[in-house]
Amino acid sequence: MSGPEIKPEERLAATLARLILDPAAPPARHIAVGAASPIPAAACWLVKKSGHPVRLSLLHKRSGNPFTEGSRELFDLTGQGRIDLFFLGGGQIDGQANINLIGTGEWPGTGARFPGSFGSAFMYMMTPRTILFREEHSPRVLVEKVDNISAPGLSAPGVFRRGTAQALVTGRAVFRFDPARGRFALESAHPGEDVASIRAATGFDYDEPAHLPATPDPTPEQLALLRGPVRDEMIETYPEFCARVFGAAEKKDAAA
Amino acid sequence: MSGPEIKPEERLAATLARLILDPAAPPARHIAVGAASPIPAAACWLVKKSGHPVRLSLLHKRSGNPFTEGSRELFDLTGQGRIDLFFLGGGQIDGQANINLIGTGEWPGTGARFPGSFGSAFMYMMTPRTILFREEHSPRVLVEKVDNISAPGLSAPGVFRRGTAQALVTGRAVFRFDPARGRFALESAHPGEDVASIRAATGFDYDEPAHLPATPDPTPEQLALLRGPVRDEMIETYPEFCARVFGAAEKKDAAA
Amino acid sequence: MNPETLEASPEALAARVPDGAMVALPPDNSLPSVALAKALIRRGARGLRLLGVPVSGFATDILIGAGCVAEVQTSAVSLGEAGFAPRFTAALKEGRITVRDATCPAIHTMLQAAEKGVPFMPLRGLIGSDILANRPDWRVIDNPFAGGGDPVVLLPALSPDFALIHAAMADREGNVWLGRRRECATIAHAAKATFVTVERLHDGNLLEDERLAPGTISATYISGIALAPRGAQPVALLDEYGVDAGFIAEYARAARTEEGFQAWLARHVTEQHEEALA
Amino acid sequence: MNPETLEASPEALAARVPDGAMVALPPDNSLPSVALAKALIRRGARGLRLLGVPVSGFATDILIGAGCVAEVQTSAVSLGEAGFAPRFTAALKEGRITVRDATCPAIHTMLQAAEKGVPFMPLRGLIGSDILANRPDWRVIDNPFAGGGDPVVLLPALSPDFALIHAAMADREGNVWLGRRRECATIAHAAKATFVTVERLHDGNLLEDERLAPGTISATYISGIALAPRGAQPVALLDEYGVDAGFIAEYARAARTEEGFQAWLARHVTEQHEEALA
Repeated sequence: MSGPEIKPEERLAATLARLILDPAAPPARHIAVGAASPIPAAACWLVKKSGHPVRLSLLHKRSGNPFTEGSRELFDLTGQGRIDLFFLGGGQIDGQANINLIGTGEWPGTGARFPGSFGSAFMYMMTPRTILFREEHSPRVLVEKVDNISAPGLSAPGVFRRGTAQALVTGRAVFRFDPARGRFALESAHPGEDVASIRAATGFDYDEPAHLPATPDPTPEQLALLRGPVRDEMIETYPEFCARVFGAAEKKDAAA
Repeated sequence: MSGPEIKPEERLAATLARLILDPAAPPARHIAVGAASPIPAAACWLVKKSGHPVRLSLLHKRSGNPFTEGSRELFDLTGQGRIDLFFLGGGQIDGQANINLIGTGEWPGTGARFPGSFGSAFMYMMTPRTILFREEHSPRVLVEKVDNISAPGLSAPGVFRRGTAQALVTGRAVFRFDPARGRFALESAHPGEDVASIRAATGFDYDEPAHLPATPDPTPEQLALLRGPVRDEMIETYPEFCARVFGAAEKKDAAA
Repeated sequence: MNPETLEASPEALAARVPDGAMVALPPDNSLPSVALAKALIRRGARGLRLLGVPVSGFATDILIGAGCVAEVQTSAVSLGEAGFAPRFTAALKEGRITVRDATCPAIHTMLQAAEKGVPFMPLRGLIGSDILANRPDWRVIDNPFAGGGDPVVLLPALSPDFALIHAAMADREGNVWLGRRRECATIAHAAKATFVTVERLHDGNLLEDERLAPGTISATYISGIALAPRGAQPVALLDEYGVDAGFIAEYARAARTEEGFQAWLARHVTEQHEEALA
Repeated sequence: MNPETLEASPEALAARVPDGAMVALPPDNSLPSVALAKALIRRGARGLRLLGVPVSGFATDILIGAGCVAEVQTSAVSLGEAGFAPRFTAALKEGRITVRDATCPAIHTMLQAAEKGVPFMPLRGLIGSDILANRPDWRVIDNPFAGGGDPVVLLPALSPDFALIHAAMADREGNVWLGRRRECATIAHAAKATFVTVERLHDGNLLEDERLAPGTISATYISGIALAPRGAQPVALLDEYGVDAGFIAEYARAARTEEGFQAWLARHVTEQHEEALA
């Protein structure tokens, strides 16, 4: 173990785990996690190692990759309705939960170009629940209106869609999304943040509770799981992340 | 070798091989052969063992089955335009080269029920060349109009279609098909048959040459290939056929 | 493995297939579970709607003969070298089953549409066939990518209630290995539930082995597994055993008559099982 | 093997890819042939239209940097943990390449349509995305199987001129084994020609081995093969070698500038090869 101090990544993983297990949301029996998402992956492992019977499909996990039809299988699985929850980020995310992975300025990103939309234009609409996750929380990322829509947060009536954003988790706060109103509501702020600091860092308008709770710390049990069994599962795929967040790796990176 | 007498199956295989190699037809670089077709399979092996660089995909060949996507791959291959030639039969075949694998009487075969259409409704239209093959040559099989169309010999203008019947080979004769006229022409009769016997055995009208040639015998080289290397390739898939036509099997049936 | 995935026997899986279910079966020598078909007969299943992917064989004929079947959707029913399927033919003649004729790639296509989660998929060919004329559930549209005048068939997605497969092996995670018969993977992806009988259990995780993973269906798609050695017989299982052509020919002869079929059934399905249990 | 299938080197295969060709590449760690990308750079290929299946990585970035590329159709270009793809980003900014953005399942779907020989295939999602708004070649129709008011996207079939893949092994029949990365099979089925570099030749026929056949692409689809040991490096090849993250991070740093990239290119692609030939 790397010591008693709670790392921001550990708090975020525990926060995501709580959202995954939200009893008010549809059940998360099968969760898929994209390649560059160590914190969501840690959250999923935390749920699983806490004893909840969830199936995890971790993309680009080199050993134990669950897919035998190549990457197409994730999208087919999701099309079949077998993926209950997915995580998405965005170079920009706006107040209607639209995400932009294309770039700023004119199409296709004449300002800052982002990598591209990946499967978001499909996954966001075909998954019953999406948790939006982006560590950077700034007016640059959380904008009133995205410059380009990779995947829309809301769809016109009649357009087939299984779900949308459940929540948005950043390095500063947790927002819930209400699709009926097309609007976020601030749910909690991480340590060091308050109503004013969140408002200043957020480019879109949102609802705010009368009293803003602090995002809870991970429990000692969660910390023990994260720093032990969760780290062990993640070290092959995310060696740098594990070394930085959970302390010295005991296993060697298979790719080294 | 089983002796000097030419078996009818050997003549049919050599006849089909000649049609496969017809220089006037589009090239047959890749031929697929259905499961219950030992004579077409023998013809294809005869072409290949004669030194022509043809690729054979033999369905239901247990060893060396060429497909790794299951039986779907044959149809995908054909859809891609990679299969040049296929063989089809029919419980009924009519003068417009329609085939009926469903049954006689009302749909779905209230008279005599045949097994069903297999892939014919697709293969016949998506393959540049089809050779129709049916050993039984009788007014019961070769009818004026099929009771039910599994796959049409001709299509309306505008309907996507790569080809149709090149020829019809039976136990008595060889017919060529002219899609422009929608009509068969008798090309040759096997030994023992003549103009009158073919006419009497055929339920549809067709053109007839002034002088009717006899279907040629296989050459000694062809017979040697059929009874040697062709039999060796076929014995695993068609043990009974090989024993009956080519004489005693030297290899054991793997399934026995 | 999920504790409810591994069942004690094919009978336990058959008990989970309700009357009236749509049941997909691969053809002979492409990994149908004959063991599960026999277990369905023994449990007295009724009203099953069978789907041949893409054609039907021995397992379908014995299920029809035993009165388990209300409908067959398939591209052909045949016993291969042993000829026509006698109980299928008799039941069709007597009006005891509904037959929905298709053509092989259409069945694959309808399952692929379900696999992909799309409402339909197009297929070339078919136009001018009476199969299309007798399928009011299939549609012809004008290809929107052509300039007009290019009719193309659209087939609806088809999601069977159950796929019944016999595979070489399963691991303790519930993954199943069936090698190159990958149409079975598409059936499993499209089906609401997949039950698999296997020759044996495999030590280790099939998905962790780069040599075995390509022929594996992930446990995600598998709802139940039971051991059933020789569970494809009399049809073949990959390179593990061949088709028993003599047995099928004997069946074809016996099943020409209702009486002959019932005697065959008693001897090879009902009584044999009672002896094994005794 | 067809005598023209086995070529002496990746250079010989690269010589058969004409300027302007549409070239499909799998993403990093999913068997792109980096060896062939380097050979295309050495031959001075121009005007290539790259297709990322479904995303693009290291090989795409070096081809763009070397001036070989006119257009990229992809769902994302990224160096993974090493961040954005610097030469892609620079070329897009400077207007030297056309970028046609897609989304992963749309690329798979367009290839599956070509694999199946149909003019289009539908896909759910996409409606409301600016990707769709910027793809005049994609269409929305009203689902003919619903009662009306169910818009669904149709994507046209896409058949690349070449697929460039690095596989573990090939046999002397021209069959290629690439294990569970079966999207490569779909690319090969859809492409007009597929060139494969391999680590080694395999004795015996891959399709005759029930354990290897499920991960094999049949020679039917393969137009050229060349030996290129470590030909996927710096990205991973199944369980044979892992990604060289340090190498890619060093590349990402060097390629931030045109000068840095040119120096990297000389050292790792051009000169290294000249030394090897010397």
